Amino acid sequence: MIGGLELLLLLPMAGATAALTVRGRDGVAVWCGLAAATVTLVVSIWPWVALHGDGRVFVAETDVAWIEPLGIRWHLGLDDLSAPLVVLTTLLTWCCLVSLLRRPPDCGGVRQLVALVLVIEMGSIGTFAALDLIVFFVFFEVVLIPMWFVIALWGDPHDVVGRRRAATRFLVVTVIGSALVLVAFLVLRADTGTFDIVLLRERGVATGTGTVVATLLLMGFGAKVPMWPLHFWLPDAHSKAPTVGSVLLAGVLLKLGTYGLLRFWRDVVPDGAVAVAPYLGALGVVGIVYGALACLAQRDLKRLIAYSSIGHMGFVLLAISVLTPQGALAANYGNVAHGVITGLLFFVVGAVKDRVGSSDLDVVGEALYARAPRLGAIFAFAALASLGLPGLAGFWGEMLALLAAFDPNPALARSTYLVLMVIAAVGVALTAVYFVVAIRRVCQGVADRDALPDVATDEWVSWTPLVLATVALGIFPVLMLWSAVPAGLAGSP
Amino acid sequence: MTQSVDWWSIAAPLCALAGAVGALVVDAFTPRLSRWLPSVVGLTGLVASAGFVMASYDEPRAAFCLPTTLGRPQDCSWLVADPTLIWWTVVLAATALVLILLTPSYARGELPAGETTFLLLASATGALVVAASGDLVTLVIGMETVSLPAFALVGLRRRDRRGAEAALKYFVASVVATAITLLGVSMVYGATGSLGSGSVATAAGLETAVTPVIGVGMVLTIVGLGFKVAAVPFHAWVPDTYVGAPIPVAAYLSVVSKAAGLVGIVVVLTRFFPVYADTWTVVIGVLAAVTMTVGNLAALRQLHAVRLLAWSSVAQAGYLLVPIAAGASGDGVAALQSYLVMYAVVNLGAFAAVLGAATLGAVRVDDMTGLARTHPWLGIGLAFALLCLAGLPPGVVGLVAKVVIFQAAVDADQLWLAVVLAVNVAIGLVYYLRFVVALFMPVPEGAWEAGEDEPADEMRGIAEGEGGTVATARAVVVRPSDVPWTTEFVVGLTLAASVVLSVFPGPLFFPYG
Amino acid sequence: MNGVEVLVVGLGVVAVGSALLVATSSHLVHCALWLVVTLGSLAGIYLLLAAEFVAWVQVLIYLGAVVVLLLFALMLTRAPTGPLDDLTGPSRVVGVVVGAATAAVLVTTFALGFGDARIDIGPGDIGSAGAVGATLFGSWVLAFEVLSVVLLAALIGAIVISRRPETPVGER
Amino acid sequence: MTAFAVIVLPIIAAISAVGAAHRWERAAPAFGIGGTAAAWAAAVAVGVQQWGGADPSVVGDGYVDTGGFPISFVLRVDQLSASMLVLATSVALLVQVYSVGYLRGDPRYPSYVAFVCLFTSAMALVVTADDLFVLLVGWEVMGACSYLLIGHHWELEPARAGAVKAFVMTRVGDLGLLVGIFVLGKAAETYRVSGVIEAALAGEIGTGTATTACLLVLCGVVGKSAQFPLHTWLPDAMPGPTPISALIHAATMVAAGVFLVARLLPVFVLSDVALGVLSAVAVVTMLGASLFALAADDLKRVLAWSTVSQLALMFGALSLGTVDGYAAGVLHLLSHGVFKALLFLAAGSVIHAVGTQRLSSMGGLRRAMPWTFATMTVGFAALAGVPPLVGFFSKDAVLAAAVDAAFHGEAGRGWPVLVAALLTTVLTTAYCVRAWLMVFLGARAGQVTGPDAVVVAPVHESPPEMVGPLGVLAALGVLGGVAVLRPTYLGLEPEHLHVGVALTSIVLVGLSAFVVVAEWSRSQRCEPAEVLGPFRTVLAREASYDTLLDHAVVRPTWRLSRLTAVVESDVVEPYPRGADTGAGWASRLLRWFHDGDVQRYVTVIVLGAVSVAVVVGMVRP
Amino acid sequence: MPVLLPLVVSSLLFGIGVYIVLARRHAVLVLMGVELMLNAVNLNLVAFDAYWHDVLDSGQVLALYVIAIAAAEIGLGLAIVLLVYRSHRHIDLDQLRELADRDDADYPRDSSGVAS
Repeated sequence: MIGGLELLLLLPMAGATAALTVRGRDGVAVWCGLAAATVTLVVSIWPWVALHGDGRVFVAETDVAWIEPLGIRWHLGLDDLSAPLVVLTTLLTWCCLVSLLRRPPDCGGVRQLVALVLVIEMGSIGTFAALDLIVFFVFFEVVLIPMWFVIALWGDPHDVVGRRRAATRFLVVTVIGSALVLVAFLVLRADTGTFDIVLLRERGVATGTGTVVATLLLMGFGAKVPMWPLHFWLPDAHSKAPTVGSVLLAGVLLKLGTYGLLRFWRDVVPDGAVAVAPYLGALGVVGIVYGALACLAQRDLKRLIAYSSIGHMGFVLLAISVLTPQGALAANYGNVAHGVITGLLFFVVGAVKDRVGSSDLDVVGEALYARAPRLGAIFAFAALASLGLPGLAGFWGEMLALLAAFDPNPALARSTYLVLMVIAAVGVALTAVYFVVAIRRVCQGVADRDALPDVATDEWVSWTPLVLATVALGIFPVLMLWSAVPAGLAGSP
Repeated sequence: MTQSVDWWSIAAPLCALAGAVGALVVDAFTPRLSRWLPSVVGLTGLVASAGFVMASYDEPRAAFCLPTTLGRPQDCSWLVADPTLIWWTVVLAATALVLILLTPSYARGELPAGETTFLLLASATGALVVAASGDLVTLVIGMETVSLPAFALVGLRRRDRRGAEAALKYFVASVVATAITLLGVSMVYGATGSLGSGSVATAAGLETAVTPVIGVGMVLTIVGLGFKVAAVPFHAWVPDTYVGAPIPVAAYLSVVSKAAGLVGIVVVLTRFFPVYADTWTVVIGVLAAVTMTVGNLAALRQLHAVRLLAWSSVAQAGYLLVPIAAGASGDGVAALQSYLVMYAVVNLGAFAAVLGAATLGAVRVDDMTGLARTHPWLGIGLAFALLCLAGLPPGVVGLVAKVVIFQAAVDADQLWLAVVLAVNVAIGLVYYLRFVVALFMPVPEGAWEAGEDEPADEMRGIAEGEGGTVATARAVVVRPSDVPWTTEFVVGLTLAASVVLSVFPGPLFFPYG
Repeated sequence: MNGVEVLVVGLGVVAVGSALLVATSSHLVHCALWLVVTLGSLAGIYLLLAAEFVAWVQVLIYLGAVVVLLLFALMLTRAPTGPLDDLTGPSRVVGVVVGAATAAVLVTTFALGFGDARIDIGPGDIGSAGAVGATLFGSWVLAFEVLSVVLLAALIGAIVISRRPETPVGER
Repeated sequence: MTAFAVIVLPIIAAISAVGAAHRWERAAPAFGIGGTAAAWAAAVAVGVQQWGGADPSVVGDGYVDTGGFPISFVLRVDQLSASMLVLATSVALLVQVYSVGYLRGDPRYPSYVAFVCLFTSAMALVVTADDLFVLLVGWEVMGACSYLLIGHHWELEPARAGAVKAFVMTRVGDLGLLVGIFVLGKAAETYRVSGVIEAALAGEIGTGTATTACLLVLCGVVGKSAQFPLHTWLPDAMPGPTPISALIHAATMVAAGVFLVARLLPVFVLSDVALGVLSAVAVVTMLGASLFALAADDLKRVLAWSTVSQLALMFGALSLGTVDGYAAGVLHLLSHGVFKALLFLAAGSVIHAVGTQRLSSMGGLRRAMPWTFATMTVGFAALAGVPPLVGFFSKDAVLAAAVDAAFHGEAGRGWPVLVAALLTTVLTTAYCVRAWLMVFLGARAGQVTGPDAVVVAPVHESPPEMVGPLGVLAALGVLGGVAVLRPTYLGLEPEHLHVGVALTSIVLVGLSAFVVVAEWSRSQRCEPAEVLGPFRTVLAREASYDTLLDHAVVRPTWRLSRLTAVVESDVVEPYPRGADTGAGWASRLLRWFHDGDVQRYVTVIVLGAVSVAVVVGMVRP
Repeated sequence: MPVLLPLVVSSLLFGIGVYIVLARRHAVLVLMGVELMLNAVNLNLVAFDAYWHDVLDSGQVLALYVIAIAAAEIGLGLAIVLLVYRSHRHIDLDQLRELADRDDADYPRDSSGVAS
């Protein structure tokens, strides 16, 4: 019964075990983890390829009994929504491990860190692949404890209390949210008698129940995404987390939220969602503007990128709330694009932080172009990509989100969404502002401080895939826009 | 009209009792073997009892029935069905583990072997009786059978003033609760004119039922049982008693005694007052919410390992009450039992690991810093148990058990309770994780060697006996002795069980049939 | 209001009064003795309620055994025979309030429930030793058996707790 | 396929230039020139093919499904785009060559070359794309390149500020364009440019929709082409390297706006409102900009404002909505490309020599830099519209179209445009002559003080690789008139010189030139603009439009962001923190309560029991 | 006779018992309070038995059992009281505070299951 997906789950676990148990220097352990991650990355690509042309099917589907008495089945499968996210996960994990190869944390414990990163990868893949509500929930929870440890033990060495608080806050908020999600799932079960997503999609859910479920999911996943105003945990978590933590948190964990929302709103409760979708859209748009404004005021690079993540997630939420195939496509594209770009941003900022000891703008100083030209160039590149420059990945996500909002599901009030679209467009402008301001503040200016070591080889190795992915997704959007009508949308117009 | 004794149906408790008496006897007559023989005899009794339990599945039995004269409905003092047998299984298994945990202290002469075993098994027998009781008389006496030996067990460490204090507190609080329960029983009797489940259930539905006496009687009857469950506000004895008692006894109180209280509540509410369901679901629901909240909040700042576990067991009691608040219908009881099984396994594991740590002289969370590095077996077992209690992966078994609890609440349309539950699960994480992370922290300098340099004369002071001062007592304990294999066995067993159940949780939910 | 009622009222007054003295007296021993009075008058009420057997058992066990146990305990704990002014703790007020509240709640409950219902004792209700014994072993035998376990456990427990510790097994 | 090459070749050049830079320092110019030259060749090939009157060549058929209407990756080259391709690549090539001299020894040469190449191919993409989204891609990539190139000297504050301003302003406009594309696509049910135009011609687009769409598109155009109200970024972009200014002003960035309007003119025609707005914008801009140019003291700024006003002139022509207007606008776009490139490169040569951009510190360079003097004179003359230079004919076309519209057509738009155009002619001549005089004639101003006095003397002619392009462009400026008069390559009717209009404009030019010279000599040959008196300072401050923007937009935004920060720290943060502390205090309270007093515990038990009993007793009486 | 008569008496006794348990410090007195409460219960049971004319004498039987239970409790309770007296030399309930939920009252390290 070991299908490809079980392989995807077992490989990271094997790597983690090897990293913990293998004898010899720590480097060996990291190599073991990296090997596992590499194989996982390679394996994770084929479902995506296999899916090209038709997003309705689930590839690599396995469906066996897991908890018989409760009717919970071990049901995994990938479709147009999940396959790209799985690749994103494996790619980012790979990059993280590469970055750990030469730069183990100062406080030691690199073996455990590698193991935790791999466990996070496993949990995320499982979440994306799960087709049973409870299995989804279990994997959704799997990533929490490792991420808590990553932040609480390997986080900001200057602020032990702060990092512990940030980690706990992240955990508590997410757990409350996930409990609400669980309640939603159980309501579904009580209404339809099954935990199986495919069956739920076939049977359909009564609109009333669907609305309740959609609302609960909105609150639950909203805490994870994070949706304004539930975002308060994110900046702390990011600013305290180590680089790999930030990358995975922004690149993968936030996607768990948007993916869940999209998956269940799109496939399970499309009708019930109609009642709450405008609120989601509104909150998303508020997040866009709010995040941009907050970014303008930030004095710390990591916090700045954290708030920018809130803004970008806002676009994804807006796209989800549109409830059309176009919206689903836009949201998914936005997910992947944000994962790649923000991952790169966090890598770069982490490199800066390693070099100058802090990510505070005053400590970082000016004229990165002069002090570390390649580092500055990559930062500028990532920033431009993140502000949605056409030709790079970020553009399609935002553009399609706006386009989707321009033409929402007929069941929704179009005027509302036009307003939302306009406000979101303003947000786009503000995004451009704060990023160019940041570039001006960090990269340009007079080099009044000593030069920094420029991008090293291992950093090139771990960043290049992200750079390439950013360009590729920008120039060949067909990489992700290959399925016009994603699975399950036959029902919704 | 003398009742005939249905030996088969009471075989299981009889075996347990036989084991108890047997242990007493062999201890009296073969003192040399009293290191292990009483335990073996007791275990034999438990195993035999379990054998009878297994044998009698799928055949509900009613025994010691009253004559159906005067048109009374059928009243039986002894009702055994499959759910009952599940309760019995939990009680017997947990008792066996506790007995194994106690054994090493026999060898060290800290506890008298025969008497301890006897009291333990007698109490367990009481729990069995409660689960099967069909009328309030049997129920009340069964509860007393659980309680009285427990008082003695708590106070068994004769030279430990804290043990005595704990015993007295437990005793006073418990007898008051018992008195209230008896008052409630008397009111139920006064309101319905009967004590049998059938008659009470029927009469409660009739016009002749004297209100509000019957309602008040019902809730007052619950008090003593809620006391055993450690439901707020009947919980206050828990931390003091657990800390003062021998750790295995604390484990016993937190699992078996709690289980007895739970089954008592289920029996009373479902067998006697089904018609009052709309009332008691609310009452129990509020109790559950308050209990889990208070327990989790109070546990937030605890430093003492046992006290932390005590408060956590209060919180868990709150979770355990949720399915009852959901109406304790078929699936409700199944959910309750499934969660109880998980809780029993995991909690016993936690207590066993803490016992092992205490053997090494570590009783507080910060004493146990790095335990997972110095003693991986204990440390990992404890960490996994705590994660299961917290209900987060890798403790998947705890997670899925929580799922069924949530499901019970949701199916009963008590979303508010589900939300409270959600918040509490989150609060609980904080202290469980604090404990877990301490276990994995680097070992501080000079840990685990505490007391190496204790002067030897204090040792002699022990041998001379007369004492009972803290100083002398601590002199023994802080001398690091290695963890008994029985403790490690229990830790390993529970760890293995919880790991296996985390991968294949199916068997956990056998109560669903 | 016939004679029986008068007697019940009288005994009730005596019982409650002496109970109050138990609650307030500053002589430990007096408390024990007032307790005797209470229990005795209760036994009287049992008689008037046609529960002969219970009444005699009450006299036997309580007045006979329990109170004696209590007195022994007082002696063993070297309780002074003189008056003690600190027998009542600081939580006196709370105690009064809660106790009164309890009693009030109970009385109201009973009043609401039974109003002016009456007990009319017929010849069939006489709880003679024979009758009660019959039901005891006829209808409630299981409880009786379990009760034996309780008593045995209490016995063993009391012994094991109050026995002076012996040297550990290992050093025999 | 060749059109595709025009786009791809510069990109390859860019990548290889950066890639090879650290090995071979001549790599950058080599790759830059080579790549651009190749692109130019390809463009010319396409041009020849199209000018020959061949059908529009369509390249590629790939498309991406967005769940709505597909986005198609199709290039479509007709005569207009072919001409634009040739213009853009030619200017780019000249700029590349010129830069070799201008930026000699600049450490950032590789990135500079790369961005210029990228710029070129982006422009090529804009003019050839047959899909509005693809067009948008090129459109915004140009914006980014201009941002990066304007910020080339990022250690200078004005460069940083100018770059940010240019990027933000244009992007704000682009959002309008984006939405406009949505509307057009929904109306025409395709994003293909050709499809949209067909739909417009077939009358499938309602007036209302057309109005909305065109106004939104105008936002983008106004931003890109620096028209009022988004006009201030272009002058502020002057701190960028001068060749870049040439590129931006002549052939790429700002031209794209005019090109887009010309392209979508069939849609604009459907909506009088849109055309009206367009003409209004044009009128305001052309007058205001030329007035500002009159007062500016910065040579490049003068040229920048002139660009703005000339673009406005083109928009005015286009806004007439007639075929003549269309022809005039496009022709003026092309000729303006030629002479504005010439002017900027020449100005660059001057600045390169003098080391400052301030007119007041120039003067008397006539002899020192004869070639520059000669070529730049041609440029100014062309700009002023002196016959027989290229500018004269194209402006003549514009005026003629305006006259035609004013008298025989859309008087409502024709008259304002005509009047404004005539005034602009006067003003243009005025500032051209002024600048020309102040730069080349008169006495060399004394020792310049001030930060930008890098070199003062001695002044010498620029190297050949800079002068060469000047010569080429000057030649084009002189001979280009033929191309303007015979626009068959655009598929247009041959122009005939409109005598009346031509005479009028010549007279106007002459008059205003005379006045300026007179004033100049009256003001001791230093500053003819003094005649404006107090009005001059107003113009020099450019009507305080930036201050207005600052107060109306920029500062409020910053205030908002600070407010957000306050909200974050004082409104949002307290909730989780309060939860923390609240739980902590609850915990303390509970622990205080459990003080070991068993009687207190019992009290709780009894109280709990009694209260529950009371509640239940009341619930179930 | 009215049922309320014995019931009121029992209620008062129960209340007084509660008071004793809550307010009196001496452990033996507290035990007496418990006894009062149990006797109040018994009075209820007997009264109801008579009220219902219970042929099964459930009330009286349970009353007997309660008496037995009370005796057992007293026996064990007194043993515990003596235990406390031996270790503390007093049996004042409100003096037994070693197990209070405090950190400053730092636990002696013997509160583990292995002290002897």
